[in-house]
Amino acid sequence: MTENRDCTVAGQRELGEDYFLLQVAWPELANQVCAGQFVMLGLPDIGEMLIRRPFSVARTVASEPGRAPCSFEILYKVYGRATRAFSRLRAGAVVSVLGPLGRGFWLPDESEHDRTEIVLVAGGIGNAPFPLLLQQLGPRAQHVSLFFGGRSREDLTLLSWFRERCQVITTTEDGSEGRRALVTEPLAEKLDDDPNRRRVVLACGPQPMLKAVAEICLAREVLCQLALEETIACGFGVCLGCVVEQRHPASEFERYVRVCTEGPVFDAREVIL
Amino acid sequence: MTENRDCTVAGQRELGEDYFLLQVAWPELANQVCAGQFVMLGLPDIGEMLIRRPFSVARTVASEPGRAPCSFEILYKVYGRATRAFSRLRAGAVVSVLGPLGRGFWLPDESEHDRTEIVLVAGGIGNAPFPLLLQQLGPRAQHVSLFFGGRSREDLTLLSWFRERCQVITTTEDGSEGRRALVTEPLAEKLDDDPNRRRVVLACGPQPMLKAVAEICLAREVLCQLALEETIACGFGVCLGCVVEQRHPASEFERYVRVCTEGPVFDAREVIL
Amino acid sequence: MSPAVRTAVDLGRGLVLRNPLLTASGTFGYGLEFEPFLDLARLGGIVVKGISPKERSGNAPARIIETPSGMLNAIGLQNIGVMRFVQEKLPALRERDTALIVNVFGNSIDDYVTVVEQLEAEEGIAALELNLSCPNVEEGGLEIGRSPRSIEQVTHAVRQRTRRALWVKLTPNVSDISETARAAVSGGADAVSLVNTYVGMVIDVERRRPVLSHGHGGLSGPAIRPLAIAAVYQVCQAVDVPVIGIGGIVAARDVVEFMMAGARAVQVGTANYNDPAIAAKLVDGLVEWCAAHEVADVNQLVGAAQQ
Amino acid sequence: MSPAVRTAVDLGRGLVLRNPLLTASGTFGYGLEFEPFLDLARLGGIVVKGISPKERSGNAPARIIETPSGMLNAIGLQNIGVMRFVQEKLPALRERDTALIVNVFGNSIDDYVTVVEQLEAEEGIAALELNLSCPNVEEGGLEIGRSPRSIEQVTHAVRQRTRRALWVKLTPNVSDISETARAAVSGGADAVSLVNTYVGMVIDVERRRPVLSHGHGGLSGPAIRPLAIAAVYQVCQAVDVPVIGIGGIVAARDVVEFMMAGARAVQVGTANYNDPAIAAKLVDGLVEWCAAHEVADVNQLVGAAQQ
Ligand SMILES: Cc1cc2nc3c(=O)[nH]c(=O)nc-3n(C[C@H](O)[C@H](O)[C@H](O)COP(=O)(O)OP(=O)(O)OC[C@H]3O[C@@H](n4cnc5c(N)ncnc54)[C@H](O)[C@@H]3O)c2cc1C
Ligand SMILES: Cc1cc2nc3c(=O)[nH]c(=O)nc-3n(C[C@H](O)[C@H](O)[C@H](O)COP(=O)(O)OP(=O)(O)OC[C@H]3O[C@@H](n4cnc5c(N)ncnc54)[C@H](O)[C@@H]3O)c2cc1C
Ligand SMILES: Cc1cc2nc3c(=O)[nH]c(=O)nc-3n(C[C@H](O)[C@H](O)[C@H](O)COP(=O)(O)O)c2cc1C
Ligand SMILES: Cc1cc2nc3c(=O)[nH]c(=O)nc-3n(C[C@H](O)[C@H](O)[C@H](O)COP(=O)(O)O)c2cc1C
Ligand code: FES
Ligand code: FES
Repeated sequence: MTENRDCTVAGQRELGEDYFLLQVAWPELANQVCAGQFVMLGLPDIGEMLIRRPFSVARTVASEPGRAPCSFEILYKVYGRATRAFSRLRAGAVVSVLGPLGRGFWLPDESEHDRTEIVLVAGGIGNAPFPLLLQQLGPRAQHVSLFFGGRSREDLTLLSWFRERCQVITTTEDGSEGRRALVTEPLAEKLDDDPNRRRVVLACGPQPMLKAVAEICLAREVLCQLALEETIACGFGVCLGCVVEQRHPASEFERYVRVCTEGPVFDAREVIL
Repeated sequence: MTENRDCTVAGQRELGEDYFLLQVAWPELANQVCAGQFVMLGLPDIGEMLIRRPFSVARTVASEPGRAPCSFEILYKVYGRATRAFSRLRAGAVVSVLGPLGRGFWLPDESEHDRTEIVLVAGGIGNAPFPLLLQQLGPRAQHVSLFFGGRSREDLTLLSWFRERCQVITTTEDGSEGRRALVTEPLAEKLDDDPNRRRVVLACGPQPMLKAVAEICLAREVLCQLALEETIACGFGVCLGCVVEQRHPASEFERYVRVCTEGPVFDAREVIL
Repeated sequence: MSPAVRTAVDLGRGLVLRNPLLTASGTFGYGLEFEPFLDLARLGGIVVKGISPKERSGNAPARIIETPSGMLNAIGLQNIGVMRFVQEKLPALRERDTALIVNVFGNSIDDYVTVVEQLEAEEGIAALELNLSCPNVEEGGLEIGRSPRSIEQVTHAVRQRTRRALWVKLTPNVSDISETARAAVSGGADAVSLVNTYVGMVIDVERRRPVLSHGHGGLSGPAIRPLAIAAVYQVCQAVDVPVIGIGGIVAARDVVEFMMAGARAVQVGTANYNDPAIAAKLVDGLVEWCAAHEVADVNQLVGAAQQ
Repeated sequence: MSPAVRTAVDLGRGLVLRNPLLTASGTFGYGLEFEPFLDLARLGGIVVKGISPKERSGNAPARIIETPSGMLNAIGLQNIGVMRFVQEKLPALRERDTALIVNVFGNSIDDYVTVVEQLEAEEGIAALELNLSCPNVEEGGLEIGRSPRSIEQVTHAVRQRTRRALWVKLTPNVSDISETARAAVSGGADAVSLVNTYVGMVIDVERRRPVLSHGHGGLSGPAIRPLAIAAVYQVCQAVDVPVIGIGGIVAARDVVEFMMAGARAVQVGTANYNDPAIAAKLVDGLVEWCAAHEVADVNQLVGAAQQ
């Protein structure tokens, strides 16, 4: 159940320049959140931040291995005012959190899993929702491939964590890590490699990347889910500020769907990017 | 010379609930500022604080005894948004500072000093400009009396520091320290005690206290200087926002004087409170 | 919380609210979405999203952008239309123990009349609020709300067709809001609510075009509060009907400020996004403020700062 | 900093500024007070505090109060009057290597004409800016600036008496700022500057009265920037003369935003208090922005976001 709470910051870690991992204590949320869902994060004083900011839940953390998780993490990049303010938070600080929100990735169920390969595509900070996905897949994660691209090596945060859990193919624009290419290049090759394999591609990253991934998948009739971004003000469906256009609306009235409620994850066939 | 600078915070100390002592590195300012002068303090990002805030320079600090000072301190109470933000600053943080500003207290010169007793009156955080005054008086400080009043003991910050340097008479409204009275009570008694003694009273504190001090002094023809407060936007005389009314303006046009430039310290005879 | 503080306020035509806290149209959905976060019965009332004769899909994205202490929106009055509102929302809403105010808008007098006529037979609506002021839709509320004559006409036309309390919501994008307020009153308004959003624009300097697909939008939030306070203060000197204050309320202190400026009730808007329970918290905060200041009845605040 | 970026802008009637950065009237004193902090020759020009026929002592305190991302003021147009300005300030100012713009205000057409006539014989003034819009003084700029007819009359009267570049500064507190802009142009303005402050009020809830002694005041600062951008965008579509954008500029990005909205030059106001050197820093910031975006001439930014 979605709730609005003031939560304690359990800790914060800097992952190289401009990337941070913020840990927030909220056991109930950590236990029910699904990969691709998000929270609205704000400061408790509304005077300091009128509009909260949306962040994917990146990972959940238990106090001891084997225990149920007691907190969740947010993996973020510093862009502007809000993320700069968040980057200054230390353990013990209080944040206001609304969540879990939205509809996450939907996965082939276990029976189908052997027949369906899960392919993840992340551009830069678009890797944020995937640690939780791998956690939720458990041992099945090792069959997952992650195509992970960035401008440069510094953008590939949590890389060794991913490498311990799934197959990782990296690309960078400056060649400082993996192939010097856009992430869509090896992705297309992979899909062409064994075109008859049943696959689902889950992608998160900047808009131009998502557009390219969608085209690659649609052209090959590969199932593809996109985690979209739009400006989010409320996060729970009431302001109608966060819409994207549907490809095949049932009526003119249903032309737009809300990223925060019907998404943020959409089937690539459903939306116009 | 007044300058505008981004300065490093050398440290910050909490003095009981809601009172802080912030140390800012700026050697040149520390060497030339006079007691009663102030600085405008802000955050370097104008988006976080549009209007800076005025604070008296409370004290200067040298790296070693006997050396010239290399930084100055601000003694402040947390009231609202700005002071709350300042209270979170730690050593190494950067603040934007404009100063030194305004006209401070004017003191009898050394030759006259034996004949003129200096009496300080502070209400709560109104003690802020007086440590610097005592520093500047050096050994002469021991002849100074400080009447120091507050609601309660917690409001009498730096009390032991003052006690080491001058005569301190305390009052509190709740009786938790010194006499249970308003600070003006022992002040009036003192002035009546030896009415022919040549004295100058320097007062800083809330408006009602200043008004009462002014009345007490004017009635007894004792010289009195008041450190006034008004909302300050620029601090260097250009916005004309900080005026108080003059008692005897030379012309209708000169009806108002600027606290930031002609003050903040005024002769009690000059202004209408 | 002191139970001794009386909070009921009279908004005219027999409508007495439990307390002065309302939620602003377009910022509180159809109300039901907020039930996970607060008890609607705690509020003085709720104003639902603006209803038009037909459903509307609204503007293309982007529709919102943050600004310094504010938010700019051009939703384009997306709504489900009066028929679906009556069928899908009203049955549940009228069960709730709170005053329901329906915000109505249109592009013409006929539009307003159509919606109001369809609502007239329905139970459970405490008041109608006419949005004559939305700066977002071309040929929409904009023109009507800026012309005193049009305001009077629309208000009068609706007045003929409803026995309900009728509020007119004023746009602040005018030279003299006292004049438009007087026009609403002479058209038959029982109360005026102000302000709606201010026309604003943000440009994306990288893409060299306005951020919002619509170009301009409406500014709300604390940035506009001083402007809204001035408008309420002024209108209270111009008309005798109750004034409902809106604009940038985020704290109990702001509610008190609007009431001292002359508002009999207030609406909280953009802040609902930041904290979906804020409207109920503001009720508590207002009562606490009154108790701490020995104000026995919130009505004593109304106009206290008027000379 | 790239010396390759051309920054000169033409504001009409032969007045070419070194760059588009001006300082706004009332926020930059008489200019000289800022010399400890910046080199005036770095700026496109300075607009000095509004000058009236006689000296004025202004309003009683309190005169200013901070608001969310903004500032409310009611200084009451305190100034030394045209005679002392000419005697005490002008001799030093005209030595400075920057365009000097004198802001003029009055309560009547006669007032404007009086000031302008006294200035006409003086050397070293690049342009006059008429403040028809100050919301602070009763019977003052307020009425003139809200009426297109009065705007045209005052502008015309002044136009007859000066060979100098003539700017009219518009108030945003109107229903249609395009209309008032057109009135200024048809009265003979060479450029329009907008916006002046928005009418606002803050109430001290403890003392139960407005904070400012004057009651209402004028809102400035980043809070109003989206409103000012919308006004500039709209006026640029209505008139052909250069538009000077004002309102909430604190960063180079904001300068670019105003220029893309259509402004040929900008004025920075409230931000001067926070950083007395900001106007010069914005010149550098603008040039850097252009260099980084391969804009060879700042004039290429002008109106870039207009459809
Ligand atoms: C569903 C969703 C999940 C997200 N998950 C993550 C994540 O896990 N990690 C991460 O680093 N980022 C994530 N983002 C993006 C993140 O919300 C923005 O980076 C953040 O809001 C920037 O705020 P700012 O104040 O620092 O930047 P600003 O200075 O406000 O703006 C920088 C850019 O951030 C974007 N932005 C600003 N406000 C919002 C808003 N209210 N809603 C959406 N975008 C906004 C805009 O594109 C803007 O141009 C997610 C966005 C969405 C919609
Ligand atoms: C010359 C001068 C010297 C001062 N020296 C000290 C000092 O040494 N230590 C100290 O604790 N305080 C000092 N003050 C008061 C201090 O400036 C205020 O406490 C501070 O500005 C409060 O800011 P805030 O954002 O925390 O509070 P806010 O929430 O902004 O307001 C709380 C109260 O602070 C006052 N205030 C707010 N903004 C300003 C402003 N721009 N200028 C003046 N007052 C303002 C108002 O009375 C307001 O009601 C001094 C004031 C002046 C004028
Ligand atoms: C996203 C959004 C949508 C709105 N939709 C409507 C609407 O449909 N009808 C209406 O009368 N006002 C609408 N408004 C205006 C608000 O009701 C309110 O007048 C305005 O936001 C100022 O209040 P605030 O500052 O508390 O938000 C909307 C405001 C926002 C932010
Ligand atoms: C304290 C103060 C005094 C002002 N005085 C004048 C004035 O004398 N004449 C005038 O035309 N505008 C005056 N203004 C308005 C500014 O020139 C400017 O139009 C307004 O502040 C908006 O710009 P900003 O948001 O950058 O401050 C004044 C503004 C302030 C804040
Ligand atoms: S962000 Fe408000 S509806 Fe999606
Ligand atoms: S604060 Fe600006 S003149 Fe004094």
